[in-house]
Amino acid sequence: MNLQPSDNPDDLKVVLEAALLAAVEPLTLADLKRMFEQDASDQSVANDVLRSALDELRAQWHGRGVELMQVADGWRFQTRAEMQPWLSRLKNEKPPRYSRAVLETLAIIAYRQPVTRGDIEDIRGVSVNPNIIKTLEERGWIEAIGHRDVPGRPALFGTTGHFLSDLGLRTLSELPPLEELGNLVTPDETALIPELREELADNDVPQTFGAVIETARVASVSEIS
Amino acid sequence: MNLQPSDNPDDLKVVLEAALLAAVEPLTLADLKRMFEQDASDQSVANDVLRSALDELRAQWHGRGVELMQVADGWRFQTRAEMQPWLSRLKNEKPPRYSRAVLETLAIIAYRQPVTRGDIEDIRGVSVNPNIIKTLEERGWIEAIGHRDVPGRPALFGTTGHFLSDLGLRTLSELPPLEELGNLVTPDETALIPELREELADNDVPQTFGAVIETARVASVSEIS
Amino acid sequence: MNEAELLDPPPLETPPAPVIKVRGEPLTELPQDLYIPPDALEVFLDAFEGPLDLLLYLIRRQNLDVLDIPMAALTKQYMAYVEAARATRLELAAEYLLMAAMLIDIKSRMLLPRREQAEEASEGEDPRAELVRRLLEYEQMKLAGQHLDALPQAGRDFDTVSVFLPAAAKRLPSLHPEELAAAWLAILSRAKNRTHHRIGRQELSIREHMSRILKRLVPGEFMEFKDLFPESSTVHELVVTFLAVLELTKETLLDVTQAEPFAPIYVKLHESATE
Repeated sequence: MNLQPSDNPDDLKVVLEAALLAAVEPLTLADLKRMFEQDASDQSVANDVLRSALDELRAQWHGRGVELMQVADGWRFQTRAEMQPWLSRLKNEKPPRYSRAVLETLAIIAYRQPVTRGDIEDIRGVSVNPNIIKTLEERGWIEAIGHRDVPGRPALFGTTGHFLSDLGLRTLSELPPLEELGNLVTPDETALIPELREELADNDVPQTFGAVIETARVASVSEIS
Repeated sequence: MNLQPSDNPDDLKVVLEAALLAAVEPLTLADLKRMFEQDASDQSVANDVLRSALDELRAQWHGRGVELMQVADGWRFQTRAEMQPWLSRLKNEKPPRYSRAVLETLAIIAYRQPVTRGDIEDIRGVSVNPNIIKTLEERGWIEAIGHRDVPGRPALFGTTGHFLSDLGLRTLSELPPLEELGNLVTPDETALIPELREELADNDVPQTFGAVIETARVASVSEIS
Repeated sequence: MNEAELLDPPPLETPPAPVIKVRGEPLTELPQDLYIPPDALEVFLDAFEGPLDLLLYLIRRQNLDVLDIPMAALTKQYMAYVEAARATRLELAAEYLLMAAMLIDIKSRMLLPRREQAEEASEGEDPRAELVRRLLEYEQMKLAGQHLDALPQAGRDFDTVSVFLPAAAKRLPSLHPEELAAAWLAILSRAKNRTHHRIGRQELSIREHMSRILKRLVPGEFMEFKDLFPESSTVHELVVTFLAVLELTKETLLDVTQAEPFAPIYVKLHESATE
């Protein structure tokens, strides 16, 4: 094999495929580009050449048990969900299923980030077991991204690129949209998620929060009386 | 995807390929067989069917950057050695460097070829570790191209075409010219013959007669004393 | 932590309910009324992620509009749970008690007569507004958690591919042509530096080369100076050959001539040497 990936698109794909198959973590375009920067020809590979090679590779793998995916952290090969019945029989231990407490905490961090542990407790109405935070940190899904400037300087948590990649997502905006619960969520409450706020702003919300409360108030009078 | 790997050889290969690509450790025939034992058809896959599927897979992967290998522990996909130059650049390690001894030996062979090991020792003033020659031979950069007709018939070494292409050169004449040779002569000596110095500086060919004499002169100082 | 999701509100698909055993008999449905068998209480409370979750359940169970919370009945039911929780799980009861206090607070404030003029201005200050907001926000996050769980997850629903990278194939050093030139020049400069501390050990060799040169020259014929230096010569040989020429000249065994500067140099055996 005498390869000239800088010049030959087929050779480029051979090298890209090998690199992506061997990589432990997703590879970014910059990672992939760096592979070719020191070639004897001293030519780099242009971004669009790389991109189209990746697109062709993805197309070539279509219909097989493994697919080339673009996720938050870059490009990677992963098995298709259809393979799981067979692949899971090779595994000795069952993958973890997260408890509701973990999932709710994760959701709050994902949709409301950055949040402190106190914010999470306010929303969930219960204290947050430190093991929950630890579980999510150890999985590499959340991380402390700063501190809120209040007494105690509590850590602010946010989700990582690894979290998105593990769920096969590229950006936070690809998270499942929040349920609107009768359009009760007012824009100011979602201030931390700009995408969502925009979506809500576009939405034709007939019932304002004030109107809702008024309804509740009127109803309560009858209840009490 | 509605797969029937127990019945359909193509489906079998799809699942085998995905399992082998995703596996962390080599998979034995028994491992692979276990994947299909609980299939709805309640049929297992015979060993010879598995084997021929694996052989076909191996053939399909021929010529790519990753190959299917049967190793002591079972079957696994692994990258081909030819991919290494590119894959190694993915890791952010500093590239290894050759020692000064290796570089100087290579320089002597490149600029003075053909030379014997004795020649190299004479020029460097120290004995040449056989490992240095071996390293360069294994890299495919030098080779014995004949023997000098003197007692012991020592091998004459020269550089290979592989050496040139690895350095991005087409011919030996593209090696960096040794024009700086003139600068090695102490200023007061060259002041006497400015024409010669100019000639040396302009010259692209490393081994002109003038350069040879100059080299000899510089080196001779040490010999005479 | 408990994975029970049997208390999810109707719009979502309910996963298989965990088995709650009461006196050995599985309890597949939650009681329709407020009575909970004492043995099941702990499991039951574990099924909720907290007071908000319980409150949400109570509201959803009774098909009540979240916005139309019947405070009196709800608070009564809630207190029953709290009493039960206190009996077995005191540490768990704290959060439920806090919620109960909040419900009672809301209820008592609503019972107080409101002044007409203040009512319009403080429309948004309905005592239940805060509770409603919290309930809805919690429910939203609870559902979001379920949606996240439904996404394909690495390691659970798919595996990432990372084929074996043979360690034997080590990274080879790269080399730039200029490094070779630098190495060569380093040899030369070192040779220069060795000037003062190297022992000359090639005298015999110079003698040998002197005789070799003499043998090559045909008496009476000129030979071009550069032809004395074989192309394959090493520096060492060049040096010795050159020194041999100088020595021969000094001993007047050799004549060296040049017609003009930079013209070819010729060597010839000295007349006397041929005699």
